[in-house]
Amino acid sequence: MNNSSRQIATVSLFAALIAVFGLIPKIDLPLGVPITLQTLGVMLAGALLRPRQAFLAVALLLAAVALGLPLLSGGRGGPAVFFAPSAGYLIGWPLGAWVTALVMQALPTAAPRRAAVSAFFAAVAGGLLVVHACGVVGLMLIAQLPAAKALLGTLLFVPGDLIKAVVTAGVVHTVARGLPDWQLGGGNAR
Amino acid sequence: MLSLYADTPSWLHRVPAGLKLAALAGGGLALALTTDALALAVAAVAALGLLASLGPAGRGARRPMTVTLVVAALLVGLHALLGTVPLGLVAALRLVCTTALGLALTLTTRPADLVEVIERLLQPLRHLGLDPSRFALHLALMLRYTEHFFARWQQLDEAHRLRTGRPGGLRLLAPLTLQMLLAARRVADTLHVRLGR
Amino acid sequence: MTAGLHLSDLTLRRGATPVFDGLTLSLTEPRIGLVGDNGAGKSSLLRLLCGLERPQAGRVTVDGQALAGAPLPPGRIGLMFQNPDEQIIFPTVEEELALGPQAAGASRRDAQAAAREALGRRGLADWAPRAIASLSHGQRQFVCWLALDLAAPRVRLLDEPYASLDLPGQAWLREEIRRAPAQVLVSTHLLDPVRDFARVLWLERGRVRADGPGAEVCAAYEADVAQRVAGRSVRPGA
Amino acid sequence: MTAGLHLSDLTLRRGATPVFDGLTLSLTEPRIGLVGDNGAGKSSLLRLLCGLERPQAGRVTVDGQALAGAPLPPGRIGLMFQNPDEQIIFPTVEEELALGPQAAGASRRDAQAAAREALGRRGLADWAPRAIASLSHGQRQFVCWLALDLAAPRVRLLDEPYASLDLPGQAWLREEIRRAPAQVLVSTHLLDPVRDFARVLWLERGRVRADGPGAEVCAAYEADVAQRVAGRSVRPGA
Ligand SMILES: Nc1ncnc2c1ncn2[C@@H]1O[C@H](COP(=O)(O)OP(=O)(O)OP(=O)(O)O)[C@@H](O)[C@H]1O
Ligand SMILES: Nc1ncnc2c1ncn2[C@@H]1O[C@H](COP(=O)(O)OP(=O)(O)OP(=O)(O)O)[C@@H](O)[C@H]1O
Ligand SMILES: O=C(O)CCCC[C@@H]1SC[C@@H]2NC(=O)N[C@@H]21
Ligand SMILES: [Mg+2]
Ligand SMILES: [Mg+2]
Repeated sequence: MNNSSRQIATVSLFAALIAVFGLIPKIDLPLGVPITLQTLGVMLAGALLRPRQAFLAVALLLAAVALGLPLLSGGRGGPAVFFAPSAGYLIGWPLGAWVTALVMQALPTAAPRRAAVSAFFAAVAGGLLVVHACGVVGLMLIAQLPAAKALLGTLLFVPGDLIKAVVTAGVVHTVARGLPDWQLGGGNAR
Repeated sequence: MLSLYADTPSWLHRVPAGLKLAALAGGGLALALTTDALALAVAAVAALGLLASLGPAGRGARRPMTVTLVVAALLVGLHALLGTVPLGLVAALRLVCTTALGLALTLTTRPADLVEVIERLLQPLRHLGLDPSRFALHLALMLRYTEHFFARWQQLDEAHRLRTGRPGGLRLLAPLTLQMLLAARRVADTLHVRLGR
Repeated sequence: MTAGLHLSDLTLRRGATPVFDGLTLSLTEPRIGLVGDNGAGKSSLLRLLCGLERPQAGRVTVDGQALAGAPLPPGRIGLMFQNPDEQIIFPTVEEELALGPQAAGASRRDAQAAAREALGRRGLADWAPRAIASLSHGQRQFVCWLALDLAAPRVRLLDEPYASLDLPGQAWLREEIRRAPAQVLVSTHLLDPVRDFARVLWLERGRVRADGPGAEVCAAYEADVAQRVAGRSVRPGA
Repeated sequence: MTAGLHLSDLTLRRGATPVFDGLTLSLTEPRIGLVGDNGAGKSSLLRLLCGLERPQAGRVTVDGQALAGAPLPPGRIGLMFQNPDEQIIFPTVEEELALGPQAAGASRRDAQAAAREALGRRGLADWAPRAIASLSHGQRQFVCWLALDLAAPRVRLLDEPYASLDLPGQAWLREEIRRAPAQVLVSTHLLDPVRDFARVLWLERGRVRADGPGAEVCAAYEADVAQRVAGRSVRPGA
């Protein structure tokens, strides 16, 4: 099977997945950074794709957003979103997906249960730690928050993001059973 | 793949895709910048009116729109608990507007037309070494998958309700992801065989 | 109470396509066949009967109870979809089959045991842990029948169940249908399995063109097709 | 250069399932049928031939050119999928049909004109703007054939194209296949359409059980099925 069509099909699929999670509305926090389900899409891309594909999937979504398509939660889009307080997190998404996939590759995925546990840790490493690190830097630079405040603020999202990592593990568990030839950590090779 | 595109003709089908996209992008920006609940309420009524004006072609919007309205109501309720009703109202109205506008676009525009517009917009990027047609294919597929997600979710939910008497709810998230991965494989197969990509 | 399925003065449009216009039918025989050209309305009729389509006018009753949007409890009426991929929800055969018993109140364990037992009885014990995606098309159709059989509804609607089955599988399904303790409606393009049914309906563009014993109706339909093919007035799936 | 399709010493596993083990075949006849039980490997063989499956060992050549991962140009070999929903990408009939000519380099306008022309020639001009989702299953199968015909590859692989077609549609497709200026391989559970083929292969668990003139091979397969059904040794879709 040819890689180019595989690549195109999966990268656009996961960009769409993140977009779909954007239809489930965000919860606005006073910080100017919403709680959104889209990070679940970022984690899933990382857990199910190869690092390059995962990065590209999120980047494709962000490119479409930049072009003005209203694909961020709450129906936001356009270049303006990259100058909002949450911009740091946004930039962190593709990196987070990439790191998640890298960690996934390094962890065992042979049995469905193993794969699920690995997915949880990979999602925490990439989808949580990396994204939040970028987010905190963004808050400091754009919202002019002091580091301590920014760190405290980002803690608000941790419980939700941990739940998302658990959901990611559940989905990976299902995929490992339903599509045994989906190479977890190795991406969509057959 | 499944789609929401309605083949019942409506007046909006005849409006060029570029115009609709520009309107959506402009509208989206305006909505994002507005924090005035009254203005947003007027916009929401207008957007719902737009959907209604599609007549039978708007039928496919009923279910996603109902879901959105319920969610919007929940959102306001949540903010009421936090004591931030105005913030919740703004978010809810924005959600209703953008969903309605987005649905109006997908129901009345063939993705091919939409992607053609974007491909034309991106032509200048050719000088930077980016291949607009490849990017356009990605975008086209992404938009198709978004619809497919919805239609597929409806199908799964239909099967679940029929077989158990209950809606599937969140239990369908993992099966749906699996179905979507399968769909991606099939699309890849089709692209491979039919386009030689 | 009028037992069986009744449609009265039913009008159905799907999107822009008018499908039925004032259809009235009483379906009470234990085995009923449904034949007719592509697009005649066979699937639409089955979907109506289990509440998946809502008519614009008229009413459907199942054992005297009107179908009003909400689906009936699953023990009542079940559908085997034309396309197995529309019916199948879960990733493995065992989980998929367990859904019916679970919906009827069995615990997860018991339901899965019932699923394995049903597979074992048919010599398919090794299918239990298999991923649905790794089955061939015809194999997935078997799974759909087994799932329906395990849910054991009193009325079973089968939408072209023979379409992708191999010859032994067709013989096997005919036998399963013969033995099923339920009312069974089968839509099919393969006429042999319904020729011995007491009643077959021939649908044509949303109307009942013929209604009678299987042998007669199938022969009439075949004669009509032969004439159209000979006259080259075949326009695919109009 | 050896024209036609050649497989030599081919081994294919799909997931954990061994499908072929050392299969060698030369497919050069203009019309070839493929019959056999569910899970015998018919779809897998067709997928191999168009490069969708990569064998673990052995090679496939098309007109002397080895299939090695990279796809052939679309004018060379085309596949009609067993499930129409797997093949169809676009939401309307016109766009779906236009894909083939577009891939061959036609402009969007020309491709859509070609699509409309092909529909018109078959008396289906009104289908052009219809949403695929609003077509019945059999109607979608027609669209798949038309799409393949418009792309006009030199080799056409059809995976159970008759499965959901009505009787007139079956006659129509047989006629279209008869006339197609291409090599055609058809996998099918409906034996009549391949009985008059010069060559039919009967696959059984990944091996060629019989290979010869259609009438003979179909009769042999039917006799075997009859025997198995009589002996109740039917295990569905093993
Ligand atoms: N989802 C839909 N939306 C709109 N129209 C539809 C839809 N599904 C089917 N139709 C139309 O309704 C009519 C009846 O379709 P139906 O699927 O009931 O036919 P069928 O007899 O089952 O055909 P087949 O033998 O091909 O399965 C057809 O004209 C079809 O085009
Ligand atoms: N995606 C897959 N992953 C793993 N195994 C598969 C996959 N698809 C098919 N198989 C297995 O490969 C074998 C051959 O399947 P194939 O689909 O080629 O059969 P077929 O002859 O086309 O059957 P049918 O008549 O039911 O369509 C079967 O045992 C099947 O279970
Ligand atoms: O929509 C945006 O503008 C970006 C939102 C970023 C939200 C961040 S991502 C990590 C953390 N988890 C959440 O649920 N929200 C924040
Ligand atoms: Mg049908
Ligand atoms: Mg097959």
